[in-house]
Amino acid sequence: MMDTWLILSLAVLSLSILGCMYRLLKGPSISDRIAALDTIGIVLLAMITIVCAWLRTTTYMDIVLLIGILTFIGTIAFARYLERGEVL
Amino acid sequence: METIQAFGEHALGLFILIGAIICAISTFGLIRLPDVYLRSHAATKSATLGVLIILSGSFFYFMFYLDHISAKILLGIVFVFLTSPVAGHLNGRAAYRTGVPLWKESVQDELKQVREHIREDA
Amino acid sequence: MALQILLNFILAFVWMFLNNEWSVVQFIVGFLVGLICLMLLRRFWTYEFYLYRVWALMKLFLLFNKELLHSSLVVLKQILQPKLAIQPGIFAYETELKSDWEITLLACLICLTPGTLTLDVSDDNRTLYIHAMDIQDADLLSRQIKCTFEKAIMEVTRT
Amino acid sequence: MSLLHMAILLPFLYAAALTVMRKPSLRFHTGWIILPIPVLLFVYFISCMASVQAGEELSGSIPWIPSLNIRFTVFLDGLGLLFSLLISGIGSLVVLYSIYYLDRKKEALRNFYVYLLLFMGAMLGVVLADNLIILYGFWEITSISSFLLIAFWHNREKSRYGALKSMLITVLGGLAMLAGFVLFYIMTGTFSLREIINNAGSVNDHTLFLPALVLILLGAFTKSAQFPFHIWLPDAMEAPTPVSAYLHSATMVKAGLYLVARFSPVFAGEALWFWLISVCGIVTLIYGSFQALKQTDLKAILAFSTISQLGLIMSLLGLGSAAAFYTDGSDSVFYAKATMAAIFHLINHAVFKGALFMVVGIVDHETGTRDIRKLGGLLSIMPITFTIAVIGTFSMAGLPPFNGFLSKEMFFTAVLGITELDRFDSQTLLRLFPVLAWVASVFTFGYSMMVVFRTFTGRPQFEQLEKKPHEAPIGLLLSPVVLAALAVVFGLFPNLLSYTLIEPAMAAIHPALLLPGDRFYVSIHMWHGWTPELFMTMGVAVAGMLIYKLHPRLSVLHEPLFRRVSLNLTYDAGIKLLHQGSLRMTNRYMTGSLRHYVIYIFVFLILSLGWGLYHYGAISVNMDRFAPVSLYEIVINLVLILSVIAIPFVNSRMKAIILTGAAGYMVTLFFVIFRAPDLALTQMIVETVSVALFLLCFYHLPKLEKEQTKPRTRIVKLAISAGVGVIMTLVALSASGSKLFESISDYYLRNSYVLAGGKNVVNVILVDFRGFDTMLEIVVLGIASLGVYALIRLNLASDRPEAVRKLDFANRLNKDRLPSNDVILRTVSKVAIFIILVFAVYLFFTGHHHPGGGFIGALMTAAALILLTMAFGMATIREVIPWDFKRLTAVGLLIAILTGAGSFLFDAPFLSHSFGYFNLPLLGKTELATAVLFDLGVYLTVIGITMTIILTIGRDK
Amino acid sequence: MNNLLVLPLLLPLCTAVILLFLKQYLVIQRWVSTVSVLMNIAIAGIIVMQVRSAGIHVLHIGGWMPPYGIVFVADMLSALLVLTTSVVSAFCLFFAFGTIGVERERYYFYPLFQFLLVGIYGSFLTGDLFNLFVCFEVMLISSYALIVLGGTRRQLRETLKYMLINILSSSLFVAAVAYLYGVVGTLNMADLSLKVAEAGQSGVLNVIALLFMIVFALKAGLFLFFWLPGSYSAPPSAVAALFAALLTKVGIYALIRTFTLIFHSNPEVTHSWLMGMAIATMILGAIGTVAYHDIRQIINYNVVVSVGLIIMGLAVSSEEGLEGAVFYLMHDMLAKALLFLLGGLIIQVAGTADLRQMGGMIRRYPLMGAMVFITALAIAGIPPFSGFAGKLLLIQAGLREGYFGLTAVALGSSLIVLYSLIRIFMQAFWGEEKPLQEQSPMLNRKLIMPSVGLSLLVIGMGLGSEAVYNLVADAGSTLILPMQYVDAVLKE
Amino acid sequence: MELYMSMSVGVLFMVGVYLILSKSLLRIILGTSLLTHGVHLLLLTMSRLKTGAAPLLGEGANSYVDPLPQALILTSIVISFGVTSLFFVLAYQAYRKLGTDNMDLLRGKEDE
Ligand code: NA
Ligand code: NA
Repeated sequence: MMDTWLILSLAVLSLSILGCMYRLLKGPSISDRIAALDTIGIVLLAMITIVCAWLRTTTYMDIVLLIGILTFIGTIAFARYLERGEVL
Repeated sequence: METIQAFGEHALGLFILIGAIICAISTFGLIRLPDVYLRSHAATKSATLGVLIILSGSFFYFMFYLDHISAKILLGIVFVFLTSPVAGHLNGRAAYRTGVPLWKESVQDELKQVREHIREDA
Repeated sequence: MALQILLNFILAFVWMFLNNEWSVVQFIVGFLVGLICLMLLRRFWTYEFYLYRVWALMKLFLLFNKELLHSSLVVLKQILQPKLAIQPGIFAYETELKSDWEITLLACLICLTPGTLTLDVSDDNRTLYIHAMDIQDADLLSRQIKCTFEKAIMEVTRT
Repeated sequence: MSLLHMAILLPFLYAAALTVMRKPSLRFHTGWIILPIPVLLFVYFISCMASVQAGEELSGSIPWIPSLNIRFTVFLDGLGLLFSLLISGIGSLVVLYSIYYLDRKKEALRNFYVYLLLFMGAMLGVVLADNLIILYGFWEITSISSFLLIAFWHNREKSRYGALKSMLITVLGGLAMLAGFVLFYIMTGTFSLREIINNAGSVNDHTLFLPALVLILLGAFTKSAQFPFHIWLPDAMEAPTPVSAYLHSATMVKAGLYLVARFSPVFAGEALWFWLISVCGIVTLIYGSFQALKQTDLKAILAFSTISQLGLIMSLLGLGSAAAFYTDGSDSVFYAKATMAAIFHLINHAVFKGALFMVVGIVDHETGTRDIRKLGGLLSIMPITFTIAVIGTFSMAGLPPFNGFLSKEMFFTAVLGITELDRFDSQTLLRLFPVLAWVASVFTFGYSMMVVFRTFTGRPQFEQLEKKPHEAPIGLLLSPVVLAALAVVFGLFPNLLSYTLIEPAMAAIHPALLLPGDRFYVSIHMWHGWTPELFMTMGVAVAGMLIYKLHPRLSVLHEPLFRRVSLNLTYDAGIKLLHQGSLRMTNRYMTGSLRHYVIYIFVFLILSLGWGLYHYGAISVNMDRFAPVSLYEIVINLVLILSVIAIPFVNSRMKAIILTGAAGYMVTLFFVIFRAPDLALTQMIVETVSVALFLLCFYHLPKLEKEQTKPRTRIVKLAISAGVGVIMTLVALSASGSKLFESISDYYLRNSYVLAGGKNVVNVILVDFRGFDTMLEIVVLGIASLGVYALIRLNLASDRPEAVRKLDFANRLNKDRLPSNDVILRTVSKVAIFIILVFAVYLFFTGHHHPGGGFIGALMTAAALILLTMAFGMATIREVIPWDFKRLTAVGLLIAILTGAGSFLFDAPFLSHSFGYFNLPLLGKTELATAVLFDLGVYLTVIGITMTIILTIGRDK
Repeated sequence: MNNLLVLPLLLPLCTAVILLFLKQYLVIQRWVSTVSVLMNIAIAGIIVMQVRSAGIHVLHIGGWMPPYGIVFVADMLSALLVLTTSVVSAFCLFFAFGTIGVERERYYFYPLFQFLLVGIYGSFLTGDLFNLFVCFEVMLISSYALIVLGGTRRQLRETLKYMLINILSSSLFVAAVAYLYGVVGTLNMADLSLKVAEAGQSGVLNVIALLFMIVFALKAGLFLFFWLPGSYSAPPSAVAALFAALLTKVGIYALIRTFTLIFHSNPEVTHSWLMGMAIATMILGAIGTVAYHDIRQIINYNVVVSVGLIIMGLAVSSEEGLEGAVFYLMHDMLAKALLFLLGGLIIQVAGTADLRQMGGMIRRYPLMGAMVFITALAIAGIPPFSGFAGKLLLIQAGLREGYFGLTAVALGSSLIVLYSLIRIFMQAFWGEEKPLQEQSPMLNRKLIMPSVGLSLLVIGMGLGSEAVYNLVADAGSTLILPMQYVDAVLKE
Repeated sequence: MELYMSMSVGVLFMVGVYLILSKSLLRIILGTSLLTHGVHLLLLTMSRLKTGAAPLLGEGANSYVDPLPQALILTSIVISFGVTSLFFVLAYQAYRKLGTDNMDLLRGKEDE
């Protein structure tokens, strides 16, 4: 019965990823895209957590953290690149 | 006991679903709101809330129903807490500095004069 | 304060050593024992017992959660309203906070609460430029922040 | 190593010594130190004469590639001796002549003599070799040395032209000949000439026999300048005259004749052989003699004369092969007389033509021209030269009492005799032979007279000459005098040659006609009575004189034979076509356009694999064992397919990159679904980094333009890509539908923990079972980082770019570039960095049992370092981590390698790992594995690489 | 177990890593590189001798038995190619000392050089199909780095194409490995041989064989050679020589290996494709050799022609043909290296690659001229130089098996090749002397010595063909009977 | 499942090839990365899909999926990562120096 909730949540989250994709592709400013990308990352992180709960395994938990880290670093990198034209 | 367990499961499931719905609504804001700063409000932070709810729900689910205290989820929560404001801040700043305009119905911009002032000094 | 924490840890290890049992349980027990000792003799220290700070931190956390929930609902409501009835804008916020940690904490909390976003920090760390979603009264907003977050932070960081 | 070997190798060794030696002094002519060689050789071969005459055969053998039946086997029989004497004898005279002909101060004498010695040795090799491959080798060397000699004065355009032409044609023939030899080898299993000859007749029915015949003849005809391959010879006259005398009249051009004579025992009796040789020879004879009439350059006349004389000898060899049609002795002997004539004329031609070339050389040398229109009246000034010329030309024209007369008579006998041949239906054709022979002789007479009388008699016109003519110095006259004398001697006493040379040579050509121990009884006489031949000769003289007299007025002689098509023009056009055509053709498909190349490749792929699938009925989709599908998998599939298909349609760079990234993340999802956590982790990081790199590297590129393509191009693109997609799908389906064997992977699942001590099987495969792959994989990464570093840092100054595009993205968007206060980022990073680092170390250590491992751990570590750099700047990272990351890479690689090589110490195979469980203080029972050490190497390497790449790119501003 | 087999790879690998620590010390870098290549010649020599005396050698890396672990296998073919590679690489290295320039040296030329060798040796020695892919990648990525090292415009442009084509072919390679694994479930080449033979090489296996053919043909420059002429004219000549001598040969080796060991049961299919491609390669290559006045293009197309010639031996697939292929392969490695070194010298001396602007160099550079001439003869297969025995074997095989057209093309192409190279000699060395860039009367000895050494080898290999042939015959007999290889690897 | 996976592989190859046939360097590079994805999915498809748990023995499952293709894919991912990074940087430098990203303009006849 938990599975029903989880799959329902997954479906809702997929919808929100679609929404983010719209903003990602639409823009218009680069900051918009970065924000969208950031959101995608975080939602993805949530999705994988739910998948873990659904599969009843912690095997993919590393990915959760990984996505968190990558999203963070990615967003910072893009923002800095946008602001200064360089990352480092 | 079993009823409690079943109830708890439903409660956690609902909790997680609420998180997901919050995420969905923020994404809707991401589509709907008129300028990048406003979208930033909606998206990044509301989504953060939703995700945090989902993560904690999962954490408790693992803890109570799968007998596993997932330190990784906790760490994930901490990390999201820690980093998402920074990301939002930097992105907003970058947007502002690269000249992304505010929504035409914005009422005030106190940063504008300051920056122009600094520019003149420089 | 750091010294107190360190001492607490050392006491936990001493406890384990005395019990000759190296396990998590013993560590926790030892830590609690040390904590109690420290608390009992808290007047012995020149500055206050570190649990107060921990308590303040908890308070800050709860406050933040409250604000987070509250303003999230506000923003979600705005989003779902058929017509946008908001007046966004950027206002400058003078803070009394000094250290990097304090400023960062404040800025992050502001960022995390929906409806406000720290856009920039002045070079002297004294002014935060905040984008707000609905800026009916900038002073009111400033005062709100000052009373809630800034105060709570000060309770954590200052005596 | 026999003396014969020595004889062949001597010139080569001498040439090598000459090359290595210091430059010979200018005080005496280099020729003097060369001269002893041919003389010595001549003496040696003369000394062999007696034993050869007695029917003995000198031979010797050195193994070269015995496993391939290639032995440096040489033998000396009558035919070989005849040629060896020609080579060494004429060689001696030519060297002597060249000493006076070539100026020791102006010419590159050393080169000249080296080439000449090379030729001499090679030519001896050709005529003495028993092994066909050795023969072929020397054959090619003669072509090459001829090439070098023709172009001796390589400043002249015409020399180079002639050299190249001669080489192309003769090497072409050589290659054909080689193919013929190989065919023989395939038929007989031997390369030995003598074995082939001894077993002659055994392979005549083989299907390869006639092809071999034609191929070998092709070699002979090109070398001996037979029509239509003769065109190189006139141009070869650009060589210094001694070379023309030696190579292009006396010896090298006769190699073809040698080959035909040599193979006569094998091929004689084949109608094709008879016809090809006889007809080709007679055509060459008449064509050459006619062309000679039309020339004005003395050397050109002699060149065409040589062509025609070679044709004469060739046709005689062909006629002589008719002997093999008969088993009856007398008939055979009757036709074999043609062979005798051929041999005799071969000697005679060498003698008088050698003399004539030398005469022309003298005239050229003394007057500075060879044009008969400018010459005349030299008789009074150069009486000795004139005498030699008279002897030579009269001999060539076939006048008594010179040697040419005798062989010409014998030629007439042969052509008359062949009309009696009743083997073929084509009697008419055979009757043409005497007619053609007579006409050609008339022409020969005509040009012979021209050579001598146009030059030496008539009105002197010295004022047209470049220098004032004198009689040649005695040294220059020595050689032609000897040759002229021989022409007379052989004319008067032909039987000097009969027993010594001609009989043994004939024995070599017609071994079947002789009983063991028997010999041909050759006797040549001046007077045979009033025979038809004599009348023919008289007719030749009359008609020839007429032609000579009428020559200036015969306009036909001054017109090109064929105005439109001539063989030379064909050759030139051929070469031109070769260049232009190949340029046009190559440029047509080698466009330099990557797209075209890719199109070729994929079209080929579609065609070949499509053909394969169709031809083998390989499309057998067996779905029984396919895994079940669930809805969400289909959804992911759809999302993947949709995002991929959308990519070509978007026209913004950003969108294209993002869609590609989306596809990458979908692949990550597949990895999750299909139970591949390690893959998911890795793909996730790699995809992110790739997307980031993409954006970094491509942001400054111009706006993605909509591809302006014609509909046709688009259809082609679409067809090709769809083809590839369909093919890959079909093969995938048939491959997964036709699993023939169980995979080996059960072994890993069973043994990963037991034998390698790890529970994450993928990781164990990576660091242990297939650790070698991983070692090389990090090497690949290491090289990539070096490449990136060098690519960005090293820009050779010689190549200043004109179109450097600045990365002025920041300037474009943010004109003010005001300083920013990064306090928030910095403060948070202080915490985040350590979280990431700890996570990285965790991933590294847990990798052997859980998802993770050195590679992922390292990328996480690098992520932490990047965050550090972004938050605190380059200076900080240089301060915090003061080492060079390229060195870190090296250290990591070294650790990995040394871990592998450590097994050498235990005498175990490279990269053997061991593990064990140890009780450690604090940690308790702990597993220690060398695999972890190896993984540490991976970890360090990957950190080093990632940081090198990122810092290099980051600093490139 | 015979750890010796991994040394040819390990030594350059260690050398490269050590060189990374010596970035600033160019002199030491040179010495270390020299010692390394010389040692590798010795190691390769020992391997050849061991294989000669004791047959095929196998090393189970990590101690894992095949088909589960990766094996290194040295049969005579591998051993000979390793030996030839080590020799050629030494000469190219010595040439690089004088020509490559301090800048490139400082930016990791020597480590990259050694890394390239790692990939090449690995490709020759590995007995595992996927490991072959990995070794290829090591080789390729080093080649990318080497080809672009210096970053001139031409280099950048051509490297783009070179890299892209190779990325394509690498993708196809992995796809082919995937298909094969999907069908037979193993990666060890000996095991593959056994299983493919057991399955009768039918149906989809033939298609997979064709895919492998395409992949390796791309690497070898067999018919799909379009990338080659451009890429090889971009880098400095020491690198181009290395590429011409070694890189395509690895592709050829892979073709020979896969089609004699794995896909040999159905020769009328695969081998007729190979034959068609060989013919096309020889014809197109020969046409290319005479199309241009640019020395680089001429010698590049020469590389193409020889690929066709070697594959002819594989296509004929008789023992004689394979022997010819191996023999000619070894010769071609030496001769192409020599040709490219000489080409480089000419271009350096003349300051241009355009033949029309050269002339009369024989006066100042007679030795160079002589070497160019000898190289031309050797490449055209004129005895007694190194190319002859191989060509003879190829022709014999072609004629014996009745492939007359193929043989005719081979012979014709060697004539054109001779013509194209003699043209270089004639136009650059003969004729009126034209202004040269280098005015020194004698070239620096450092520059000319490697070419001299290689020339002597080309002559020596020709004269000593018997000794070489004995080794080659060993290789041929193993290739024609793949069970020897399979037994050596799988039965321990 | 193999059917759908094969189709996905086919689509990845198709679009990858289509992009590689473009003029723009960016599209070409995107094409190669699609090709790489296709190849990796292909390798994955060639293992027995979903026949067991992830190959982590600690999980104690009854059966596991084929670990070997995973290891191969991992190696291939890492290698393509290295190659791709070099390629990016090359493209970047090439654009800076050659001034175009249109491969049709980089035929190489212009400076010969
Ligand atoms: Na020229
Ligand atoms: Na010239």
